[in-house]
Amino acid sequence: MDSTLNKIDQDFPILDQEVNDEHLVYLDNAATAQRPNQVVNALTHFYQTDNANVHRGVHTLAERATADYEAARRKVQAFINAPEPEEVIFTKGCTDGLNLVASTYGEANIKAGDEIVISIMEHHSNLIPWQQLALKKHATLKYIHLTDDGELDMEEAARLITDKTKIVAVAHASNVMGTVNPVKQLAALAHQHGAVFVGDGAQSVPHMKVDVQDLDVDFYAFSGHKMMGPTGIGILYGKRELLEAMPPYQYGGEMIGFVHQFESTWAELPYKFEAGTQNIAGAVGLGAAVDYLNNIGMDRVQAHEKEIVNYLLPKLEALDGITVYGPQEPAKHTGVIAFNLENLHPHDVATALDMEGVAVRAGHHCAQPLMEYLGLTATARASFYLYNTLADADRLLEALQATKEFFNHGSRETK
Amino acid sequence: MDSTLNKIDQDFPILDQEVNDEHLVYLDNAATAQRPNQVVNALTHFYQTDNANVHRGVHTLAERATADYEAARRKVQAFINAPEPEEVIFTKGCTDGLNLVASTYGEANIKAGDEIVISIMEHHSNLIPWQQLALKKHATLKYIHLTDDGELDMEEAARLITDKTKIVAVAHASNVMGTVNPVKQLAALAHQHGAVFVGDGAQSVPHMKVDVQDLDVDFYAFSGHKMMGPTGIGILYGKRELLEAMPPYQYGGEMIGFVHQFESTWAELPYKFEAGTQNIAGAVGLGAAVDYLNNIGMDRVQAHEKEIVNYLLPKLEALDGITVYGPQEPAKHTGVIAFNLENLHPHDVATALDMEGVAVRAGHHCAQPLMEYLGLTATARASFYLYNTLADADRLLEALQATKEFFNHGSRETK
Amino acid sequence: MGLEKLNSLYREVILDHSDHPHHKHALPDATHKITLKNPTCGDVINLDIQLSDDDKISDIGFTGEGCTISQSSASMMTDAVMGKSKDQALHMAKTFSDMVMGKQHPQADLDELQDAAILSNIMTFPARIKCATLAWWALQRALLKDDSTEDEEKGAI
Amino acid sequence: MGLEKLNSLYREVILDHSDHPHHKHALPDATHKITLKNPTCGDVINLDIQLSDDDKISDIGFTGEGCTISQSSASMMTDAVMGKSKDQALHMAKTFSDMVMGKQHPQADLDELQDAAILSNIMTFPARIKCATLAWWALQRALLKDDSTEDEEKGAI
Ligand SMILES: Cc1ncc(COP(=O)(O)O)c(C=O)c1O
Ligand SMILES: Cc1ncc(COP(=O)(O)O)c(C=O)c1O
Repeated sequence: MDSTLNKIDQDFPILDQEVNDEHLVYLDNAATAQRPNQVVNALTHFYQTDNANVHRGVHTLAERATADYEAARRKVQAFINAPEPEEVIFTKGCTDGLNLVASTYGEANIKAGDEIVISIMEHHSNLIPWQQLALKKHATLKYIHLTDDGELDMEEAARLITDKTKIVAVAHASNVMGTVNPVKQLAALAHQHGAVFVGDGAQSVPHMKVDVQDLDVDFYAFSGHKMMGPTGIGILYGKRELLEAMPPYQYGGEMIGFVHQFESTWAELPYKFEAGTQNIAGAVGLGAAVDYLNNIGMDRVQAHEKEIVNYLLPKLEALDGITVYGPQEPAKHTGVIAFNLENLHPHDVATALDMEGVAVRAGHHCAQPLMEYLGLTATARASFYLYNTLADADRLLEALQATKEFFNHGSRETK
Repeated sequence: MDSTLNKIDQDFPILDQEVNDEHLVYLDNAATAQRPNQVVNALTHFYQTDNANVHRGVHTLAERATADYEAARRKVQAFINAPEPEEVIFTKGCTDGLNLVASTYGEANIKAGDEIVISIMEHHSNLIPWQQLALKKHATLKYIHLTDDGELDMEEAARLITDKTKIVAVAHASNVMGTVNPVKQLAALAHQHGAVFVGDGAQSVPHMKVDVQDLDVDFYAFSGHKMMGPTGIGILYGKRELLEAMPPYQYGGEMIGFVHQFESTWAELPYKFEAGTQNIAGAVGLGAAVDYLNNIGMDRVQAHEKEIVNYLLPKLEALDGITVYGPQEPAKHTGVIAFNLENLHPHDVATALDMEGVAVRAGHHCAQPLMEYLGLTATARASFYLYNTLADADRLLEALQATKEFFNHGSRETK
Repeated sequence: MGLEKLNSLYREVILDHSDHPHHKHALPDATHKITLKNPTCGDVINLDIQLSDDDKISDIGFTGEGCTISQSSASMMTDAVMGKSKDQALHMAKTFSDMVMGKQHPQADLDELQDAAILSNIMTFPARIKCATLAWWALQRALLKDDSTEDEEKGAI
Repeated sequence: MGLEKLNSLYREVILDHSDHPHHKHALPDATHKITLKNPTCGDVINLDIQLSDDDKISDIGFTGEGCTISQSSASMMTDAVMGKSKDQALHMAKTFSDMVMGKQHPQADLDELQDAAILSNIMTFPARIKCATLAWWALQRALLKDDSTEDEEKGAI
């Protein structure tokens, strides 16, 4: 185990607490990550020294706040290797970014009869915007399904993506099955047919090195809170020529050129898409999260999670009466693992694990069409991040064992 | 002067700093307020003890985070006296809330030939959404203008608002002139003609007691950051029957009932309008800001600002070569004061004041149509809040005097 | 494991009800039928009620899927309301939903709920309150709605 | 007042230029005309350039409104480029915008800017950089654009 990574939990005081008289093991990172002191301190520092509204301001605090805000943008730009800072737009989160693309690019470019291709494993945030756009425009929504191993069926993808396709939108990594999708290949397929590719990076950017130029994605959205940044901040990357051709999304302060009573012109990128006062402190905090990740190195973050999965997955699959969804090979798996225990509803499992201090999620994970496709109503899900350890994996395994015993009348009879 | 209020500056460490070797006097509160320690501590506490994603989560942290988030909603509900918590929607900010109404209620209810009435003093955020909606729908946008004293011309309002009017949208308080508009009267006028009234509360909620039931507004939007809450959080209040009839604004996690491959149903209020992970910590911080304001009492906040304006405005108006815009009577004025010095561009004035440690804003204040109407390109603007003092008003007056002397070759010649 | 706390939720009687639910069968010709789903977890209940001419619940049955709490709650609910009048049943549903929100109630009201009263513990598991109330909401909606069938998607809680 | 710092921005020469701007008049028949506005503060410049057949700036004039910095910058710019070739003028515009962003330049380049070089101080006032560059951007756009007039709204910086 990477020994430096084992020491970082001192940066996360929230992890040092008892829950139901047990030491907390937080395995709900796919829902939201925890924030290191460095990020919280960046927020506090901003509010206590530089806070002001950005741009337009002539006074010193406004200059400092603007510099902080734009520095955060450039940190993110470098982090995802975007060509230019103007292509990095601050949003409220991944959902906001995907809706932005559907409502502006989609609204302007999708006509009746056009096709939009997504996958059956999409999170609702990368599914309903396209579904509703298709309904509104009388376009056709098509789904790429899965291979038996829980991977995207790329043969089907190649059949579905045709010259009728205008948009292909797929998650880089699944928030349920831990699958990593071949986004670069999908983007190339889309481009062959003149379509744009929208990547949902919510579960990838926090966990692996992402290079938007190498992937050649046209749009790419993700959230700050899943990569240890604050809530209420996210990023939409878009290629300049596409962003420039798009109408604005929201109207208000900062996104304008000239406003007359009956017409207006818009600001240059990125401000055209940043109407009103943005989450300035949130951006600064996201910049601090990027610094934190860079300090460790995304390769090490990924290797650390891989090590946990390599250790845990075989042991988990060996449990009696468990079903693990998604790829069964650790090598193909991110730190997100969905599973069910036989005859036990995942909500009961999650409650029981919580009694053991182990925080997992249970439900449809905002992926109802995937659940329906897999013939499930819900699953439990454990998801790991850089501060988790092999000991956490052991705690999960023990707690699952105890849960099974309890509900299989073991504990109940000894009561 | 209210002596308790004079002691609160210890809650605002940012105010205790030197800017250009002078002690900071922050008079840019209409752009954004400063945050007391109580708000920053609430953020830190949330991130270090309860942070998790809300709803759906079965584990203890998720339960605590959900309770924190919903408690913040109820604090805001009580603060503006909204009938029900479901009518209080968390947004990214005032701009987001106004765009939400224009894109959902407006989109669904405005037809060609309909009329939308706004005022000439609107901030771009309560102007361009209606302007663009009117352009898109071939509806007519009409402006209520001003009386000579910088107040809304209510006779014109009564003429403009007719049975053709479908939406009336006006700021409760101007962010340029310090005028308070008779929102209750405007809402009644709108209702007489079957129109809905949208209030922009960005400059009112932070500074006076607002009761949405007494005002009988249909929608009312404001921002957290102008009332000492975090950036990236705001509120849209809407009447239940209107919100229920509206389509969603954004699509994604949390705002759904059932999602099938080709159709979806929506969640109940308020979640229908809260797609994706919200600014959870931001909501908690806003709740802390509401507590802070309640502790002081909005009546005292308002009285404090009135006292400063009563003191400052006559002295300001007495300066040689100054023009103060908006109402000239202190009683009619909020703590927002726009002015210009003769023969001096407001940008030069703001830079000079900044050299004196006095932070004011200069520009069009996101109200270009108002500037055009007043025959101006820009003004300087000083805006006060509860931590400002009469001494701050004196510092502004002295700095203005010094600025005038400097540019009138006083200081230049003694150089 | 915080076994005491888990035991306090999953009492023997609850686990018995979920292992061997009572009245778990459909009543094809029932006078009142409803399907309710909890979108959060996918739990679904189909509730069939036979109301006699004098507005008494002469038979009741449920089918569907869900967690231990929702299944046992449905089983306990059917036990409790069997033979009761429509108004009594509605009163019990109100008592139940008040109880799980932590509101005080006369002991007589709680006694009437029979085994179901044991779910008052659910208060301390806020995320599970919906699981416990699903069956009672279905009862309420089935008895109050005008038409005898309801679109399942609309019936989401 | 932090008078030294204010003096370092508003040097005597700058105030002189803004009080008595050079070439502040229109050239109705100029070969190149442009109107540029800074939407942030409403500053506006109308720039008229007379280019001779051998691409030399034989005359130049500006009108418009703005702050001390933008007015004096326009005045100093017109002084500096008068008589220069189109290419030289473009080179100077590049030098100027690099200079105010803090990039290093050979002293000869800076000397060429004449009085305008004094605006290198603007770097330390980031909010005012746009004020200083407005005139130079207008010069650049006027010389580079194809058609001789440009829609003023499009010409916003
Ligand atoms: C009157 C008014 N309306 C709307 C806004 C927009 O608020 P925000 O930028 O926080 O979205 C402002 C703030 O500048 C304002 O002063
Ligand atoms: C794959 C995926 N896409 C999109 C989202 C939406 O992110 P957010 O809720 O932060 O907007 C999530 C997070 O739940 C996700 O996992």
